[in-house]
Amino acid sequence: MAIEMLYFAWVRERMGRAAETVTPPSTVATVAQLVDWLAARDADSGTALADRARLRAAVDQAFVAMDAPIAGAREVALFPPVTGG
Amino acid sequence: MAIEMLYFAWVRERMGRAAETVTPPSTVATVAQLVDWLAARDADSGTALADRARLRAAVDQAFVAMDAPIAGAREVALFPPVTGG
Amino acid sequence: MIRVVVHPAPIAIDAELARVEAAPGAGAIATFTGLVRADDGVGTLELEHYPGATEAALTRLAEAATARWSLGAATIVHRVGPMAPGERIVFVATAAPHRAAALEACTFLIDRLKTDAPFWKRETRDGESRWVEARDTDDAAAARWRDGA
Amino acid sequence: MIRVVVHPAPIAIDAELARVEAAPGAGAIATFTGLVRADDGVGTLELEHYPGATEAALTRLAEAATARWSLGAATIVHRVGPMAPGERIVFVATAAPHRAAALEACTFLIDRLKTDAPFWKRETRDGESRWVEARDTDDAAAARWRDGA
Repeated sequence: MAIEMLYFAWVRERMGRAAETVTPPSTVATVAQLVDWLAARDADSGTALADRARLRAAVDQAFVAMDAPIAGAREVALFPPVTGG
Repeated sequence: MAIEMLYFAWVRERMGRAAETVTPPSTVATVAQLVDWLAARDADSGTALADRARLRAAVDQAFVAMDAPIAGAREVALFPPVTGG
Repeated sequence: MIRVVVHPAPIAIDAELARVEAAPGAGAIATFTGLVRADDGVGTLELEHYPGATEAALTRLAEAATARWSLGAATIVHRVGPMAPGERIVFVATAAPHRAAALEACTFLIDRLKTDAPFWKRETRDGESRWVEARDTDDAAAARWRDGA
Repeated sequence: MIRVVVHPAPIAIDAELARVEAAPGAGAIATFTGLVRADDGVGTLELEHYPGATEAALTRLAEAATARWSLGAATIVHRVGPMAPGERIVFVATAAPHRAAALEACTFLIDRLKTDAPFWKRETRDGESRWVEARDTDDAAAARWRDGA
């Protein structure tokens, strides 16, 4: 199923894009697996997503842990820890 | 020695004056004794100062307890608990 | 930068905030504003104070907060005289490099002001005028800042 | 009365305060303002956010604070895009009948905003541009509001 990926801050810069539509295989069930799958696509994505400890995620605009399921997700965002305020 | 008395809020209203200069005898050594002496002067002062539990005092503009000494004081203020802010 | 004002004129927050925001190192500004509540039957409020002693007490509080939280600015503006529902009675503002210091110092100032500064409120409610009684909760709030708490 | 604004325009505190002060039952107003600090070598700051999700996160925080402290008003205004030293990044205001609720709710909102709302700061310092790192102290400050603490 197609997922709209969004990237913010240095994730966006390192990915070289702010958004993309991806269609991972059905074996990709969690956010962490989605990150692994994206990182394995090409060297640039692999480098951009290498620092897993500093990656955070939202599924359909709700902050989630990396082991959260993505079944039925329409939008997944990846970004660094937030620094607003 | 002459002391400038100041009264605020309902103490002022009940005393019927905002300020007065008094010269208590040297046996009056604390704020509490000063209040007793003032209250004994006349019936109006006695009524005005009757509610001792709700009286507060300042000596030379510093908040003090009722057993504080008044030796050398130039200004003594009597008032209810404060209610600002 | 300490600023203490006790005055019968309406409190202009704009100008006060601009001063506080201009303090050296100001990254965080906390403010507290007390209003005459408009909805509980109070017609007018009148604030009496102890001229001289009030300003001195507020200055001591601002100095204590500045020392304890390394503030860049501490401002206390307190209105006196008659005022109407919805109007501002008191405005407190603090500036610090970081938010915890600004927010804690602001809370300290308004808590301690309630018990340590000689002001007295008289309110007209349902046509009757009376002096407002002190609240035990104010003593409790002020007490938690003592003895280095 | 909840108001959430995420916008590139400078934050006009005046108009925001007037709204909060007009809330029903407002006797106490607390505010927090975050500024781009002018004195530590930061040239410009740029705020990125997650459109839609940011506003939703701030609205959830304002709703939580309103329920927990029975607020008459909760306002969060956050600037995004480029800004200069001394300018306001964020403004939070709360209105309640009494001061403890207003002050606590204001602290809650800015603490939780720091960890729960998707904003990212990029600053230019001494000519070099970099993304600001999250601070552990922000996680600690936000954590103390969880589980009914």
